This record gives sequence, structure tokens and C-alpha cells, in this order.
Amino acid sequence: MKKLFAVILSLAMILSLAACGGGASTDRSEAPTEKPAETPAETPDAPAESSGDPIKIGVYMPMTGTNAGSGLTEIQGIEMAIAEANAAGGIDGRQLELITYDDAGTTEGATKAATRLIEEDGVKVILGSFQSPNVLAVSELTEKAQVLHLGTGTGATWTNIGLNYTYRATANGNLPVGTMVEELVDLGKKSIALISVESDYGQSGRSAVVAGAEAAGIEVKADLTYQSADTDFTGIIVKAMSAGADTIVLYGLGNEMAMIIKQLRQNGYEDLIFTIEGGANSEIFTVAGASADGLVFAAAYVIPATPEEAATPLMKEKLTAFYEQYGEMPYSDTFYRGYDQAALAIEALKNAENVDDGASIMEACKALSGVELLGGSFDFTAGTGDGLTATNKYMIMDGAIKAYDKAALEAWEG
Amino acid sequence: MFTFPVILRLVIGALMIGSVYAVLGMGYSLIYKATGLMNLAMGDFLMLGAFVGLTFYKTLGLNIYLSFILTFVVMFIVGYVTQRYLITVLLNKGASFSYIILCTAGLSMLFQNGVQLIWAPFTLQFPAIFSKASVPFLSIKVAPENLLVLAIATVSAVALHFFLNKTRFGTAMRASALDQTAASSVGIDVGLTKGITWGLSAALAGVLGMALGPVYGVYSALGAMIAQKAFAGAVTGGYGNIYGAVIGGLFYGFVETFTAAYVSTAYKDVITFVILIVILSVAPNGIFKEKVIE
Amino acid sequence: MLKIDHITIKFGGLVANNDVCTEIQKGQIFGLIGPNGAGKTTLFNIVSGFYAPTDGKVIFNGEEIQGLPSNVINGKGIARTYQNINLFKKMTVLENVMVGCHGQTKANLADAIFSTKKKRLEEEESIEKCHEILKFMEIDHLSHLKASSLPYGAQRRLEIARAMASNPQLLLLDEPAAGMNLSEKDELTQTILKIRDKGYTVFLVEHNMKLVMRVCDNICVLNHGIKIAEGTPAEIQANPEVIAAYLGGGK
Amino acid sequence: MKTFVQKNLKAIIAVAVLVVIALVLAQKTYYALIIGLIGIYAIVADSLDILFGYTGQISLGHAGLFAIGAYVTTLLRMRLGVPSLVALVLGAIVTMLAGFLVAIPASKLVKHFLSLLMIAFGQMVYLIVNTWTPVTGGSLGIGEIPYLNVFGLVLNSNLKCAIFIWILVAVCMLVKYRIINSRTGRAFIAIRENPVAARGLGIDVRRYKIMAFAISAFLTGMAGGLYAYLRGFISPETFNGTQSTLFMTMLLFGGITTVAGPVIGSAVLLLVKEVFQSLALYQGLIYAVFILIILFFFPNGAVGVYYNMQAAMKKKSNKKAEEQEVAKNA
Repeated sequence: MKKLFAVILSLAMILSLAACGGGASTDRSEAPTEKPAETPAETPDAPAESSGDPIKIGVYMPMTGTNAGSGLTEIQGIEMAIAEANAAGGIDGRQLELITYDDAGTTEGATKAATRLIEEDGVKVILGSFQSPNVLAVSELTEKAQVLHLGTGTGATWTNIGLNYTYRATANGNLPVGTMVEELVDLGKKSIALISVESDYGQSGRSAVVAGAEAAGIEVKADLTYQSADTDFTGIIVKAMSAGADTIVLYGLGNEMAMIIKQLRQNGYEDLIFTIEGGANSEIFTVAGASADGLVFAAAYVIPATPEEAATPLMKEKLTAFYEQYGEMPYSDTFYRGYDQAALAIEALKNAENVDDGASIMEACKALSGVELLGGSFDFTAGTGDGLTATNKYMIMDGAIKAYDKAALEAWEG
Repeated sequence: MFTFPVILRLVIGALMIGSVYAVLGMGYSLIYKATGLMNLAMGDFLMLGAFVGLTFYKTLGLNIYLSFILTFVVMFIVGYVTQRYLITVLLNKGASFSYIILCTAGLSMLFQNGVQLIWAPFTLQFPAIFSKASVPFLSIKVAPENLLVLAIATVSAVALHFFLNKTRFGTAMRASALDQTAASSVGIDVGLTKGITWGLSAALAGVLGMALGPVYGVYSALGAMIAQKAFAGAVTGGYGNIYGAVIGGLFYGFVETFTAAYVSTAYKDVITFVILIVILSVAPNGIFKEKVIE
Repeated sequence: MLKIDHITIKFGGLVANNDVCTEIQKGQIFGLIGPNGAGKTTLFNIVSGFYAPTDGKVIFNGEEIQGLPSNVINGKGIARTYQNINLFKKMTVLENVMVGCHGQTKANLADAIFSTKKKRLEEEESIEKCHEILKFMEIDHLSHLKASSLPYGAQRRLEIARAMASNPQLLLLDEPAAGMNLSEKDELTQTILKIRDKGYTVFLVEHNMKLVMRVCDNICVLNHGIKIAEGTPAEIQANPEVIAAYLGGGK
Repeated sequence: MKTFVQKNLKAIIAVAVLVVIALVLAQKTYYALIIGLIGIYAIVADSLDILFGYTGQISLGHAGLFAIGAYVTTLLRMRLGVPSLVALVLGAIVTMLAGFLVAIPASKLVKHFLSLLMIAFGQMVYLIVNTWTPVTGGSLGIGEIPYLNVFGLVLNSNLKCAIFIWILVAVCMLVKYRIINSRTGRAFIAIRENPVAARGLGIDVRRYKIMAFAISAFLTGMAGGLYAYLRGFISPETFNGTQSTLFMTMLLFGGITTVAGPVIGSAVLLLVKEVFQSLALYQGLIYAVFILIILFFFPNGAVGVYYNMQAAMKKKSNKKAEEQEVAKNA
């Protein structure tokens, strides 16, 4: 028995000796309470770039699992922007090369992919997924490895927290909330029943809606949450409808929100329903269909039925290009987010003094302002990590997404 | 919150989702009754049925009745093949009970990922089967599809009852469940019977999936949560007993809906699982005191 | 030693044992016989704690044990073998018997993890004891084989050896001769006699009349759950009711 | 009886080789992370082997216990400032208590009912962790988990943490070996083989089943704590239902009731997951096919295959020996 213990312990000793010798780089920032002497963060040991080599851009995105649809659409947006840049000669003659990994929608997958992109592939910029917990988890790694990181999640958890290397290439979730509250006030709603999904996105949105409503003097009569795997919502609908509020606000994503809308209509709820960019998700039509009429929402951008109905000329141009290439409209608005994040990365790389130094790329991105893209005019100079300040108002009427029109909505309600 | 129309709406909602659990629960009990086994891919048979039904009805544009029948047949074959060529092979290799469960868990992953590749990784729209979006039912408006599910539940419960007790084949199935060697000695082709049982419950789940398509949309995780509640219902009602599965399924439909309305919407499922664990500890043979098949 | 006092047990409508009374003296070989379905194994299972009787008592060394779980009854000194062999197939012969010593040993989980002296000492002692029992049952040469790979006769003997390992005072043998050929039966007869001479009391359920008549000191006959006769082998052979029960197929 | 080392020399060499390769690769934090994860999953597979391999009680809810270990350790460490090693041990103890509580009903149940109970338990823990936001951070999870501080040595890199994990893996394998080769271990195996006969020999079957659950829960809880320290970030979806199936598959692939089985099983399955990372869309599919292949063609796991080969070789060598003998005295 003793022999065994000796064998295994000796093995472990050799390992630890090698480790101290190896001087492995610190992997995670130490919590303030136990601040050991900070070992100098080594720059990733990627080979020195010669001028002709392609510039590597890393992507981690959900390509499997229930969020695969939005993930793959975002990659289509990224690829379009990269292709345009490469066609125009890349950056100082160096082509851009995309390396994409699937994070399967989990934080574990995202951090593994990001570590691999930094360690193995030595990418210059990382384009992150639209899931905020993944962006938050990866932001710790990119901060340490000094690699520019552009996320497209809308959860407010990973901006305004003092990160230097993580920027948001879409609208902060709290922005559309403010615009939606304006719509509530505009339509004379005094109280709301709030239904939100038990997920990171749902919960950060929920707290923003509650804060926004109270600030505008709107009473939150019911504050209910559901699990994203649910299919039957009778219980929550009955509770919301009998809360005696002027209207119902939904904060969710994907088809379960569409199911709630449909079941609300079936249970005889005839009034307006308010939500945020979930309204722009095509699943609203595939599942809720006609019962989606009377949905009022605010979002940075929306996928219209056809390229012609696009809100801005730039949107029209990109949607037409998408339509020609894929023969159908994008599955979700993550297409815009993908295009914008890639375009911002390219701008930062163009303006950076030394394309091979992470810090100079970061400085270039921080200095970006007045960059006209699909989400609007991006300006990072405020240093909060958020680039957009404005969002638009929309509604669903006669089975299509239209610009917000108070008169039409009041007529519909009447 | 306690006025009559509210309670009525809750009861009807509970009936709707309860009948979904009941139908799938029957599938679980049927498989257990005839083969003493458990199938973690039941939910995925339901989901697969939705996708197959969608292909017939929408892509190939066949009429709804034909699509239902074809889905029934296709899913029957899927169930039959799974049992005859996967489960039996494992059993002949002397695999223990846990290997069979893991095989069905592997199958479940295979279906969910396969479906994403063959059809689509996002929700597909199932065109409405009925012209009207909602139909009056006991003074409130309900989706016709839900009534369809309720109909499927009652029809299949009655049909299964007659099939199992009155037809020759049904008795053969029950005999092979009770004592395999005795049944085969009397000339019953036990292998065939088991294959047909799996085929039947897969077809039942498939048709149910097709009926749910228009209500929830068709996506790879459609069957996951439903299957767990249905399995809980089947066991609570008395595992192996068809009526037990119906009662158990409705029970969880009511527990879920009323917990959400009166206790907490977020912890609805947690409470449902707590109730299941209590029932399992106190009365594993369930309401109908069904004999445990060794 | 063991008193069966008005034991009755009903399974639904069927009365398997009906008001059975009998007694087994220390150091005796006591036989229980009767046609198929007479309720022999049921009575056996009541004594060893598998069934709780509907009413009546089982008194072992003055203590009521009916209804106690079988592991407690084993602790009190009653061990049994089974009609169809219940060996631990994937364990070796030695390990099977070592499991038998479970009741007699004390090493708990902590002793195991830290492999304390107490545990190691106890292990050596039990290994020795088990080898002795295996030698006594003449299957010690097979001690490292898997139980499932043993010939039928040897498996029977292993089951008896395993039961003896929990040093019972009363050893219950459930149709040990079933499925044995002539030579194996003779060996078994010698073994049972050797067991009794070693000081064990034996309670034997058996169909093979030759074996029963040669080995048992006292015999009890059951038919349709009712005791119809009791006494020495000679008395039983002469008893008309017993003959009728066996030949006439019962009442 | 031959000591542990002689009996399992080949297994130990296999594990040692694995560890040496790991050392070479471990300079890169990415590989160190994978090696650490393999160690953690090996501990869970080891604990499952005690519960399922040796005592025959299937569990499809072990991710629930893994989650309890991870969250309790993290909360003790971050919210109550408990020193990291103490938090790890306390986390394991709390998980053991949870395992003990689940075992009370579970030990009475068999097959279907036991599987359903454990599935329900796993789902319940996952939902509670996902919904109880004030305590567990809900679906946002908990980040910035400080490093493990072992007697003053701060394990501030994946590699150092991985080494500490692999020391614990070695300890777990030793503990498992010792438990199995003892009176308690024989009781477990007896219960798996034939509970009726086991009870007839004085074994309190229920008490030992509960003990098996408690041991398994303790080790899984410890692995959960280690996971939190290694990753620095925990969130609910790592502890869902598929994770429990993954644990069982690792054990089965490695081969139940073996020494090296759990380590090899977790190593292979994790590497398959990483290697097929690039074939994203097909990853889930490949995983499912992988499970089915294991069940159909390697029923007694990789180590089982090794034993079969060994047995086959022995048979061949015996046959050759016989032929020589026949030839000699012919």
C-alpha cells in the first residue's frame, strides 16, 4: 500500500517542480482580497508577424444547440464585412483571416474557445457572441491577454465595469428599454404586468424595465418570470391578466416569447403587448403568426420582410447583398450585429499604429467615433464600452413590422 | 384571482397540457408493460413526429389527414426498428438495464442533433391545421389544436384499452410482458410483439408531436421537458398501467398550471419535481399499485 | 432451540401455512418434507425472515424473531441456502465466503480508507477462517475461481460454506440435493453429517427421501400448509397419512 | 494478496504515461485547462464507479451533486470569506449530506424508479440554481472566483491547479481501491450481485446503499469545488441533464469496476469533445454516435477491451503450450 502512495506522490512532485520552472502565465486576475505579486502578463507567444502574413480575427459563436440559428446568422454578417474588406485590399495589403469556434451556447465553451484563439491562433481581435454571460466570461481573458474583444450581447452586465479591451457592437439592452418606456407613456399606460424569462438576458432586462417604469411613474403591478424550456404558459398568463394592469410587457427571446403572445391572444387578451428587440425575431411570425398584431417594441434594427422595406440605405444595400447570396432574408437581427462588429474591428485595425500590438489596436478602437454602420453612428470615446445611444420605435400591424405609429395603435386598441 | 372564469381558464389550460403528458405517458407505460424497459428518447419521438408531419403537410403539401396517417406509419417504423435492431441487439449481448437507458439517451442526442442538420437549427413554422385561430370552449376561447390534442388523448386511451384487452394481439402483448418464456412457449412471437409495442408508442408520440406543431412551433427541444413530465405522470399513476398514465399526466398538468398561477411561476417546475420525488419515496407503485416488473 | 408456534400465513386467499407448530432441538438434523406446494419453502422463508407470518410466533433461543428483517435474524445465528443458487457470480469462491463473515467482522469505512491495523488483522483472520471452511467443504482448491465457473455440485457446497461463515447456530438448507447426481448426493449426506458433528443444528427441506431418511433425527411433514405428521424417520415411513399424502396426491 | 501496485501495475503505468504527456502539453494554459477538466471528470467517474460500478445503483442526476459542490464551495469562499481549502472540504461535506438525503428514498428504489428519481433530482438542482438569483447569481452565474490557496501556495495558473487536481485524482483512486478491497467493498459488490443473498448474510442492504451514495456524493462535491476553482466561473448550464449522461458514458467507456477506467474514459470523451470542436454543426451528432458505438461494441469499456485482448492472448499462448505438449509426447 505504501508503495502505491509513494509512486503517485512522486509523480505529482515532478509535475509541480516542472510547473514552477515553467513559470506558467497567470490565468485569471486575482481577487483583491489575496493580491499576490502580479506576475508580468506575458504577451501570448504567437510567432512574430511578418508584413505579408494574414491578420487573424477570432470568432466564438453558438453554432449548435437551441441558439444555433442566431449564431450562424451572425457569422454570415461577419463574413460579409470581412469579404468586403479583403476585396478592397485588406489592411495595408494584408488579408484578413477568420477563425471560428462553436461555444455551443455555454460559458465553458466560450472560455475554452477564447483561450484557444488567444493561445493557439494568436488572433488580433476576438468577435464575441450575442450571449452576454459568454461575453462576460471571455472579457476576463481578453483583458489579461490584451486582445480587442467586440461582443454583441445586449445584457448590461459587461459594459460600464471598467474593462479596456471589451466593447459592445450593438445597442445596450437598457437603451431600448428607455425607448419602450417612452412608448408606454406616449400611449397613456399607467401600470404594467411584467413577464420575463429566467435567463441572464431576461433578468438584466427585467431590472432595467422595472427601474425605467418606476422612473416614468408607471406602476409594476405584477413581476413574473418563466423558465425558457416551458411550453405551456396558462398559469403565468392568467396571473398577469388578472393583475389589473393597463398592459403587459414581455422580456424574452425566441419562440417561447412568441408562444406567450399566442396563448395571451387565445386566452382573450386583446390589448397591446410591449417588448424590446425580441419583437424583431422572426420566430414571432413562425409561431405567433397573426396573433402578433398589436405588439409594440423598440430595437436598434429590424429584419424587414423584403430588402426594399429596410429603414436605412446602408441596411437596404447589405440586405440586398444578403438576399442575392442566400436567396432569403436573414433569420434574425444578429446579422446586423455580426456585420457591425466585424466592420468596427476592421476600422480599429486600420487606425492602429502597430497592427501586431494589442494595446495599439485597443487605443484605435477607443478613439473610434462617428462610424456610420447598420446599428447607427458608433462612438466609443466615452470609454464606457457602449458605442450606440439611439434606438428606434417599431410595431407589428397586419402581420408585418412597421415604424411606430401612435394613431394606428390607438385605432387598433379602440 | 379566484373568480370562476379564472379558475375555469386554469382548468382548461391544465387539461390541455395534462392531456399532452397523458398521451406520451401512455407510450412510456406501454413500453414498460411490454418490455420492462424505459425509453429516454420518448420526447424525441414526439419532436421527430412533428418534423416528419411538417414535411408531409407543408413541404409535400399533402392534405392533413394523409399527413397524420403517414406520420403514424413512419414513426411506427422508427419505433419498431429502434426496438428490433437496437435494443434487442443490446439485450442479446447481455447488456444490463443501465446500458439500455444510456442507449436511449444516446438516441435522444442523435435525434435532436440529427434533426438540426436535416431540417433546421431554428424553429420552423407549422401552418395552422384549422381555419379559425381560436374556438369557444366552455365560454372561453381555446386554440383548436388543443382540442385536437384532447381528442387524441381520449381516443388513444380508449383505443389502447380495447386493443390491449379485447384483441388477440393485445393479450399476446400483455402475456409477453408478464412472462416472456411462457408467452413464447405458447407460440407468441415475443420479439415481434415487443417491436410492435415500441412502434405503437412511437407512432402515438409522433402523431401527438404533429398536433402540437402548430401550437408550439417545431424545434429540436420540443419534446424534452414534456417527456420528463409525462414519464413522471406514468410512474405516479402506476408504471405500466395505461389509465394510471392518463391520470398521472393530468395530475401533473394541474399541478403545473395551478402552481404557476397561485404559488410561483419561476419555481413551477421545481415544485413539480419535488412532488414527484415525494411520490416516488412514498408510493413508487403509484396510484394504481401497479406490479413492478422484475 | 427453535420453536415454531401456530404459524399461519395467507397470500391473498391462499393459506400457505395453517397453524403449524413444531420444535427443533439443539444439535439435531430436522427434516421438513411434503409434496410440492405443501408450504415447505414458505415456512422456511418465515423462519429466515423473508416473509412475516399473518400470525403465530417463531421463538429462537427464547426470543421472538418472526417478522424481523433477514439480516437481523442472520445476526441472531440463523443462516440459509437457497433452492435456486444465489451466489455472487462475479466474485471468487473465497470472496463469496468472505461476504459470509460480514456479520462477524467490525472494520468500518474509516478502517478501510486508512487501512488501519485492525482492518488488516481482521482481513487475515477472516481469510484464514474462510480457507478452513472451504477445506471443510473440500472446495478450497477452487478458492480463486469465479463462483459462476464452478460445477453445480461445488456451487451448492460453496453456498453452504458461505452460510457457515456467518457462524450460525442453526443452518437452514433449502433442497440442497436438488439436481445432484447419485455420487454427489452421497457426498452431500456425508457433509451434512459432518456439519452436525461440528455442532451445527440443521433444518433441512428436501424432496429426496433416501437422503432425508438417512440423515434426519426428526422429521415434520406438511401437506396443503397443515402439519400432518411429526417424528423419527421410522415413524414417518410407517405413518399412513404420510403415505396417503405422497401416493394419493393428498386428501 | 498482492498489493495494489503489483495487481494494477499496468493501470498505474497507463495513468502515469497519461500524466507525463499532460505535463509536456501543459505549458499552454489551454491544454492545462483540458487536463484539469479531465482530472475533475475522472474523480466524478470514480465516484460513480463506487455507486454504479460496484453497488449497482444507476444515477442520471450526478450533475446535481456536481453543481451543489461547485456552488457551495464558491459561496462559502466568496460570500463568507472561508479559506479556499476549507470551503472545498465543506462543499464536499454539504454535497455528501445532499447525497445522503437523496439516498433515503433512492435506496428503496430500483431501475426505472431510481433513474427517474435521480433525473428529477438533477433537474431540480439545475432549476433551483438557475432561478435562485439572489444566492446563486441565477443564470448569470458567478464569476471572478478566487484561486485555490493550498497552505499558502496560491495556485494561480491552470497548470498548478491541474497538478493539485491530479494529486487528488491519485488519492481518489487509492481510496476507491481500498474501499473495494475491504469488508465494506465486498458488501457493496454483494448487494450489486444479489441483494437478497446479501441481506441473508447479515448485510443491512439499505444502510450500505446509502453509504455508497454518500461516498459518491462527497467525491463529486469535491470535484465540483475543484471545477469552480479551475474555471473561475460557474453558471447553471454546465450542470444540466446532458452532463449527467456524459458522466455515465465516461464511466462505461472507461470500463466499470476498473482502476484506470474512469481516468481513460474521461480523457477520451473530453478529447473527442475538443477535437471535434471545429466540426461544430456535427459535434452533437458525433457525440451521440460515439455513445452508441461504446454501448454496442465496447460494452465493458476500453479497459474491458484490454482485458479481452489479454485473455485472448493467454488463450492463444495456452493453445500453443498445449500444442507443444501434444507435439512433445506424440
